[in-house]
Formats: sequence, structure tokens, C-alpha cells
Amino acid sequence: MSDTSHNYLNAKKGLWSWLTTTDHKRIGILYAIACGAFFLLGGILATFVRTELGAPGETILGQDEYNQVFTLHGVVMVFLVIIPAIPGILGNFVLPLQVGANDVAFPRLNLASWYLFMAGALMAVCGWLFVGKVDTGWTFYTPYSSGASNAVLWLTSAVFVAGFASIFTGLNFIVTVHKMRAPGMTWNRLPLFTWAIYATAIVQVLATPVIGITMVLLFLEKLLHIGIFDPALGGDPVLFQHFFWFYSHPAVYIMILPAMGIISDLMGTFSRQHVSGYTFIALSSVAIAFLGFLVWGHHMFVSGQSALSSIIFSMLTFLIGIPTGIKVFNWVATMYKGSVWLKTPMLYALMFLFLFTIGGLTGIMVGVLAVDVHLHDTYFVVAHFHYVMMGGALIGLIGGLHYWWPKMTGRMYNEKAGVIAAILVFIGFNLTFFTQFFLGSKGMPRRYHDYSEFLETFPEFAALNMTSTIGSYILGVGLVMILIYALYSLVRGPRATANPWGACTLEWTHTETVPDEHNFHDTPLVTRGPYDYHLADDVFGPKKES
Amino acid sequence: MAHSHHIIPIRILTVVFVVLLALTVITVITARIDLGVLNVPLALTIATSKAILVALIFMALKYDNKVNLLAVALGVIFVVVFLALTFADTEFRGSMGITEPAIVEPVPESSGYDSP
Amino acid sequence: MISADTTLKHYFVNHEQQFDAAKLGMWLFLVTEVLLFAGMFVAYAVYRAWHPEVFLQASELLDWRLGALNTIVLLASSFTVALSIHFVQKGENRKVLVLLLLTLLCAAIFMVVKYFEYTDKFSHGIVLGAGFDPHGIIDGKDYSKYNVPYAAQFFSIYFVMTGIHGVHVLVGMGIFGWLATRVARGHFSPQWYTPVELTGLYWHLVDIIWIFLFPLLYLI
Amino acid sequence: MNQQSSIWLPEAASTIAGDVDALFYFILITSIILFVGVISTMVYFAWRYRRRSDADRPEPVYENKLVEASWVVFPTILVAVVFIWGFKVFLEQGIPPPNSYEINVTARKWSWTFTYPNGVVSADLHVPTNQPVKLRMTSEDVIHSFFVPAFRVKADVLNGRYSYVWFESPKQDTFIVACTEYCGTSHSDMYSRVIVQSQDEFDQWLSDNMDDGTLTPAERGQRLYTQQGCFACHSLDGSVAAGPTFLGLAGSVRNFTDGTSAEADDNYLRTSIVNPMLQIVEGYPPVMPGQYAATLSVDDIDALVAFIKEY
Repeated sequence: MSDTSHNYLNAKKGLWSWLTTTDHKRIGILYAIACGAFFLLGGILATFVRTELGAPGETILGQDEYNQVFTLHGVVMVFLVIIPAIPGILGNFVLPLQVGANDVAFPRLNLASWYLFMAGALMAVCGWLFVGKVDTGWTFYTPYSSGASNAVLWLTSAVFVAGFASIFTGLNFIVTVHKMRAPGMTWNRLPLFTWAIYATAIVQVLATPVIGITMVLLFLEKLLHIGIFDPALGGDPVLFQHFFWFYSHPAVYIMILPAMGIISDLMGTFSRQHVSGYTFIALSSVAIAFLGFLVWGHHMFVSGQSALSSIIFSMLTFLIGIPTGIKVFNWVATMYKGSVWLKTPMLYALMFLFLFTIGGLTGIMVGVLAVDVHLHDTYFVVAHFHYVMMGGALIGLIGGLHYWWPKMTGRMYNEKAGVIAAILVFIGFNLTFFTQFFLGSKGMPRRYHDYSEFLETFPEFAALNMTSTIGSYILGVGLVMILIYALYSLVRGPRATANPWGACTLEWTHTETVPDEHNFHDTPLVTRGPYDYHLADDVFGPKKES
Repeated sequence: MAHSHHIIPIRILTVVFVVLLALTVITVITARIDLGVLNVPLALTIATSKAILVALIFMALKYDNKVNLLAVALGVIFVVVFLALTFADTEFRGSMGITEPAIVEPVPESSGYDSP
Repeated sequence: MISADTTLKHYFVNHEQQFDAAKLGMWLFLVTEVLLFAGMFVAYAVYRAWHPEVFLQASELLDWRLGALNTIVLLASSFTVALSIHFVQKGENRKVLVLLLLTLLCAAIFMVVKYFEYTDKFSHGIVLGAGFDPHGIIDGKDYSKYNVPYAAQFFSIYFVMTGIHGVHVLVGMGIFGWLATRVARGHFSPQWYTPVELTGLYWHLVDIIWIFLFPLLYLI
Repeated sequence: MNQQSSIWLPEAASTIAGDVDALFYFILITSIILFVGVISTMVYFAWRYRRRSDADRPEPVYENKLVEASWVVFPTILVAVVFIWGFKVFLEQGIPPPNSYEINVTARKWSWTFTYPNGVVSADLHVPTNQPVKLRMTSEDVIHSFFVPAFRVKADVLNGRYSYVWFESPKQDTFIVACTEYCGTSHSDMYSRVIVQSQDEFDQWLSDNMDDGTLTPAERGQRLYTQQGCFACHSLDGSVAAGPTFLGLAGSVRNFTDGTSAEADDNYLRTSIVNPMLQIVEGYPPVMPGQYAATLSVDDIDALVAFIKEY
């Protein structure tokens, strides 16, 4: 690259300057590289899982290997990809720019977070590779985990350490949003992406410490047998599930809320229209963040928790469905009388609406007490949460990466390749996961290495599983294609203009094409809302009389 | 340069310290008297009062930006949520006529344990 | 003394903003600490509600006099910290130094008492986890009588809670030591004393947690 | 009620299955209507308001408060209905009728054992038709979960406490039982069957399986092999599983992971049952439970050894 302008990418040179950077944009790039690598790893593991399940009986993995592979797939995808990715990559890169700040509030803490994250990630992956192949599933349920191999100690420590990265990132964002907004950037002028990251940060700060202490207790249970969770010692395994889900359910909102924020920004920009229900979407992000803490027990309807708590949790679960539904309606309504531009990021936004709506509606099904008794721990649940986590969170992330790509790299990607990859991802995703709804509602349990026994009753399982596996390959091809054209764009992509999408938020209107090391030359003065395209003569030129 | 933080007078700090010491003495004394069911709530009330005193005066929440107070309040609320919803399970197993797993008490070892 | 300008980071507009940001950050960190301990308090509450008589009985083995002593020591250290902030705001750095060293002393006393409590328990078979096997007679109490189901849970929770609290005290001591050297070198002024303020907040939280641990574990 | 398997759900073979299915289909159809509505509106808007010129600058449209309010009210009513309905069926699922026939269930890695009031122990669940059956379940090790898709019942099975499910099947047939809580290596082999029989057939089966003391040791061993769930890991026909097959085991030379080897004589077989972790045969994971010394009598172990030697 021979950049002529002075920007954050070329402000300092060499690997060392990257590893010691406190620039939020560079830290965002560091997260992008790390999360990208882990996503690749998690994806390869998923391909192994799907290949094993493609045909009945043992195909490529033995039972133990299969259990180890899906465990690492879960741990990597949840703790090392979906939870850190959007806040880590886009939150870091975009949030300070969107609020008009020159950096986050605590840049050194921000870098420390990345190192903590990497330390946790390496502990998890290296522990799994070199110490012992843990097969507990990412949920670490006791007493299975407390009786498993000692390598569990590595994984629990890894989650503990990576948790602190998440806490400090969230803490940084909350303080940045509260204290570092540019003049004129009132709360109701914050872009919805920033609102969403802010809400996410609240969850990160409040929920993550609990997984920390849970992991400490599990660690001690495994190492010293303290008898809090292990029933053989008088402990209560269901209590572990409470502790675990007190974090891990809100963690679902750590995953999905930022993606919702991205979608809001995309819908506004690519419809060139005021985002319908702005105030509602903003506040519902915060509302979802809080309500997300009250519903963890819906993972436990058949676990042996009291009927009373199942009923309370089921009721609260529906409360959270309502603001979520209204968000979807508002996103669709945003296009009304807009000017819809179907570029790649917008394709992902529409894809998100399609997939997330399925994920949300099936969420209602598994939230209903009686129906969940049948569907719990079957492939129906697997399909449901992949529609939410991958179809929601990761598709949102991919859309966001396409949208902010020119800002991050100064280059454009090939639009045609982008559209083809998006179509492949869409087809592959639905083939992979929609078939699993049928498998699950018929009764195929999750985490199964083999389903031969079911074929007698349900001969269609063979075809459904094969379809799902083929779908996963198509999905894989689509994702690899994105990686290829993205890398190509870095080297050969045409130079981007400062505001290629005609967006009205500060990162597009008040910084260089590729932002300067210190973001803004002059402190921006904000005079309009983030989606006031009709007022943005500075972006579009004076309005023509019609 | 505008930098006028509230300086808490020594007199107030001292009074708070003395009150905290007094409350400690009270909690020790009351805990050693058998008040039946009241022992636990009383001790918790005293502890909470002490914590509030420390937070408001020593930590200056009373004079501080209200956002900080809000953050603390949120933290406390979610501790209560955590406790309350967990108790909705642990304290109500086997209730409502639903066949619920009840805890199987292990047979107490034949030690010379006499209950209080 | 470091001049005010070098303490202002470029991405902040002024000291006020920087100070407020640091303080909000610290408060949020304290909230995460509260939730970290919340996990243990919930575990305590659940097991206590299930086995109240065992918990009551087991708590007799903890010496309330030592617990009360530690409570007073920690309250005193909180008081000295609060005073140190009072004086740093007034620029009386000599007093600040003395008060911080007093705080350090209190923390050290706390840890020494804790050390004696722990070793006393260990030597009579009261340990964290599977080795739990109380024995011996101390102060007329036959420890072996306390080897009942769920007594081990009480002591597991006791050790984990006070252990993690103890780690916090140790960390606090490290920070106070570091702060004292900085005070001695005149790094702080009424214009800029953020580290003292933040450490103070941290220390008060450690105190607050002990305020709850003391009655829950030693008294009731 | 005896509805056949559909594209969505397996056949409904218990009295409550129909109620669960009705709710399932209600939500499914409502969801499909909502989904089609949202997505077709989305596609229509994306086409109808597509960008025609880069200079397009549409007038802002602000949300209509009334429409927003309807988006709150309508879904709230819908989820309230679904919640109350789900709650009612949940109570039906949870409360067994007082005249239920009780069977004890023990789960372990990776098999099920069903114990009847008269002491009969079986690896398959035999139940009489048109009779409410209540299962009292516990686990010997980790958490398992008892699931009969055709009955729409499921409950986790825990160590140290009991959990319950109940069902009443009007249909004489055989249905699959699966473990739905991940429990390790052979989780996906932890199957059993529910065999629903007429009351007469069931009674006959119960009396046939009473142990009246006339069995040979090998026959008793065969019964124990089934009851204790040995079959989950040890096949009789040489097929591969988590543990070595019994076919040709007695008298063969065993190679151990520590490099030593030994002939599988009576003492070796006995030691392998009561202290399985002492010597691990090469190529197998060290996963066999160690409680048999405590749970089996000396006679039982002798019977098992006699049984193994027949293969």
C-alpha cells in the first residue's frame, strides 16, 4: 500500500507499534484479526461436526473426538468470536468516532483488554490442544465437568480471564458514552449503533463478573472438591446452572444487541430515511439489556428447578419478546418512503431481518413451558440459537464490516463478489439450519454423534442431516469467498471516497476517508440527528427544488 | 482551572467513624442474644446501614455525580434479582402440587452432633 | 510536582472531564466487584436457607472476637483513607503520607489476624474441599462433633469468600505502598490526585464487603 | 389423539401429546403468518422504494404513535395467550393422576434401568396401555435426561435426588427413549424402548421376569448384563463400543495401556468388574464406573463371570 494521506494505519510503522498501540481504531483491527482467526477455527470445527453427522453411523470422528470437537466449537464461537467480536472490532473502531471523541476514555485499559482476551483465548485453545481435549460442552454442566479431565481447569481459567477483557471493554464504552460526547451530541442524537453498544456494555459489566465467580467455584470444585455444585458431595448441580445462565443468558444479548445496532444504522443509511421509532429502538436496547437478566431460567424448564420458577421465567421471557418484535417492525418500516439502495451491507441487513425473525419466533416456541418440555435439548434448540447467534449476530457483524470497510481500510471491495457471497451465505445458512428444526421437533437430541437408532422410526433423518451438511458446505464456501475478496480488496481494491454510502453519522462526515490517528482535527459540533438526511446538505449538497 | 471538589470536613468523617464502631458493637451484642427469627434481619439491617454510611460519606456518593449513584444502584438491584430468582427455585422445589425433584438428604453420619 | 498539563491526556477536553471519567470507570469496576461477590453471597444464602442449623452450628467454630477485631481494624483503615483524601485535597501531603502508611498498617494487621485464623483452622482439619475433617478440642469445643453433612459447605463458602476478600486486601496493600512512594515524591496536588481518590474508593468497597461477611459468617 | 407423525412432529402416543401439539401448531401457524407478513412487507418496500437516482433525498417519515402502540399491544396479547395456554398444559404434564403406576428409573453412563414394584428389573420400559405411569428417576453419576418424543415428556435425571415424569399411552407399540442431557462418550447410544402392552401382556411379562431362584449362574448373569446396562458398552457380537466386546473375551490375551499383558482368566474378569481402572485395555478409554464392587453381590459377580465365559 502506498497511502499518500496521513492516517491511523500509517501513522506509526512496524509490528511493535501495533502491539503497543492505544489507538482505539488499531485495537479494533487487532480484534478483527484475532476474532477472524478464531472464527475460522470455529468454522472448521463446525464443518467436522456436520461432516460426521452427514451420514448415519461413525464417519470421520469417533464418539469422544466428536464430543471434543463440538465442545471446542462452542467455546470458541461463543467466548472467542460472538461475544467479543462486535464490541471488540466495530465497537472499538466506530463508537468513539460516532460520539465525536478522540479515543475511548481509557486507551491503555483498552489495549490491556485485548491482551487479556488473547491470553484467555490462547489458554482455551492451547489447553485444549496440548493439555487435554475437554469434552464437557461449552456449558460445563456439573457434575460432568467436575468429573472430567483436569484440562477443564484450563478452560475455566480461560473463560475467567477472557471475561475480564469483556468487563473492561464494556466499562470503557460506558464511560466513553457518558463523558466524552462531542458538543451537541445529545443522548437523542446518538447513532443507534452507539446506543446498542452502550446497552451491551451495561450487560457486560453487570453479568460477566458472575461467570467469573462461577468459573472460580467450578475450578475449586474440580481441584479441591468443595461440594457446592457436585451432588456426590452434597452440592446442587442445578445451582450451577443458575450461576451459569445468570451470565450466559444475558450473554445472548451481549451477542445480539450490537448486531441490532448495526442493522439500525444500515437500515437508515441505505434507505436514506429517518430510522422509524428511533427513541423506541434506543430505549428498547437498554430495556432488553435489563430484562435479559430476568429470564435465565428458561434454559432450565426440565432441569429440576421448581415449577414456580419455571413459570416466572417463562412469563418474563415473553416480556423480552415484545421489544424485540417491535424493533423488527420498525426496521421494516424504515424503508417506507425511503430510497432503498441494495448494496452488499443492505443485503446483509435484509438477510438479518429474515433470519432473525425466524430465530425470534422459534424463540417464542421454546419459551412456552409445555412446548419446551418437548423441544428442550433437541436440534430444534440448536437451530433456534444458530438463527439468533449466527443468523443474527454474525450476519449483523458481516454486514457491519462491509459497511465500515472503506472507513477502516480506505478501500472498496468487489460489489459483485459481495452479492454472490451474500446469496451463498443465505442459501447455505438456511439449508444447514432450517432442516434442523424438523430434526429437533421430531426428537433428535442435540450433541448426538449418531442418529442411527432413530432411522427405524424416522427414515427421513438421513436425508435431512445430509441436506444440513451440504448446506454447511455452501455456507462455508460463501464465508471463504468473503475472506478472499476482503484480502484482495486490501491489496488491489479501488480507493474509497470519504463517504461512499451517503451516511450522516460523524465517522463518515467529520473524519478523513481513513481517519487520522487522533480522529478529529477539530472537535466536531453536532447540529442534527444521526438519520436527518433531509438536513444533511453538507453530505449531499444543497437540496434541489422539485 | 475549574476544579472544586467537595472536601468532606474532618468532623463529619469522625462522626461517621464513631457511628460505624458503635454499630459494630451493637451487632456483636445483639447477635449474642437469642432473638429468634429476628437475629438475621437485624444483623443484615445493621450491616446495610454501615455499608450505606461508608458509601455515602467515605466514598462521597452523597456529594458526587448522580451517575455514579445510579451505577451502584443498578449493581445492587441485580444482586437482589440474582438472589430472588435463584430462591424462586431453591426455596420452592416440590411446591404447587407439581412432582418436583426434592432434595434427598444424605443420611447424617453417626457423629455426636447435637443440634442447637 | 508534576504540572497539571502533563497529567491531562490529549483525548480529554479538560481535567474535570478526565477526573469524572476516571471516577465513573472506577465505580463501574466496583459494581463488577459487587456482582463477583454476589455469586458467593447467593451460594451462601441458598445453602444457609437449606441448612440453617448446620450453618449456625458451624459458625461457632469461627472466633467472633477475631472477626470483630478485624472489622474494627478495617473500619479504622477506611477512616484513615477518607482522611487522606481530605488532606490531599488541601495539599497537606505529609499528613497524606502518614495516613496512607497507617492504612497499610491496618491492612497488615488484618492479614496477620486472618493468617492466624486460617492456620488454626487448617491445623484442626478444617480445610477447603475434600480434606475436610475437623478434629481436636479447642476452647472446650470438640471439633469432631462438627463433622456433619453440609458443615463442609459452610467452610467452603467461608474460605472462598474470605480468601477472595483477602486477595483484595493484599492487592490494596500493594497499591497503597505504591501510592505512598508517589506521595513521598510529591506527585499529587489538590489539582490532581485521581489515583488516591480511586484507590480510596476501592478500599472502602473492600471494607463494605467485610461489613457483610463479618455478621454472616461469624455472628448469625 | 392417535395422530400420525407429521412433517413437524412425531406420532402422538400419550394422552397429553395432543394438547402439546395443539399449542405447538397454534404458535407455528401464528408465527408463519407473522413471518410471511414481515418478510413480504420487507421485500415489497425494498422493491417499491428502491433507489432510482443517487440524488434521491426522500422527505423524512416519522413513526406514527398509534401504529407503534399497536405494535406493543397486539404482540402482548398474543404472547399472553401463548403463555397462559403453555402454563395450563405444563401443569397437565407435571401433575400425575393419583392412580398412577410407579416405576423406578436409574440412569447411568450410558444405560437405563427400570425397576418394578415387584422387584423385576429391566433395561426396557414395559408399561400397560391406558394406565397412567409415573416414573421416579435418579442418576448414579452425571445428569441425564429422560425423553420419549412420542409422549412429549422430558425431565432431567439427577444424582442425589428424584425427578418425575408421567404419561399414559393409549397405543400399543414400541417407542424410542433417548437421553437428552449430554453425558459423555456414548451419550448418543443411551437409548431404551418403551413397550406399551395390554394389561394382560404386561402382567404376563412381569411374572415371567420374576427371579424365582431356579436360574443357572450364566442365566442370572445374562439378566444382570441387561439390568445393569453392561450392554451399553460391551457387545456380545464383537461390534465396537466404548468397552471391549465379550465375544471371545474369556481366555484371550489382553494388552494393557501400561505395556503389560495378561490372560483373561476368571480372576482377571472378576477384577475388571470390581476394579475396572486397575488395568486399562489398549484402545479403550478409562471410563467404566467403579461402583460395582459396592452395588453387586458376590453371587452377582460370579454370575456375570459365568455369563461372560459363555461368549
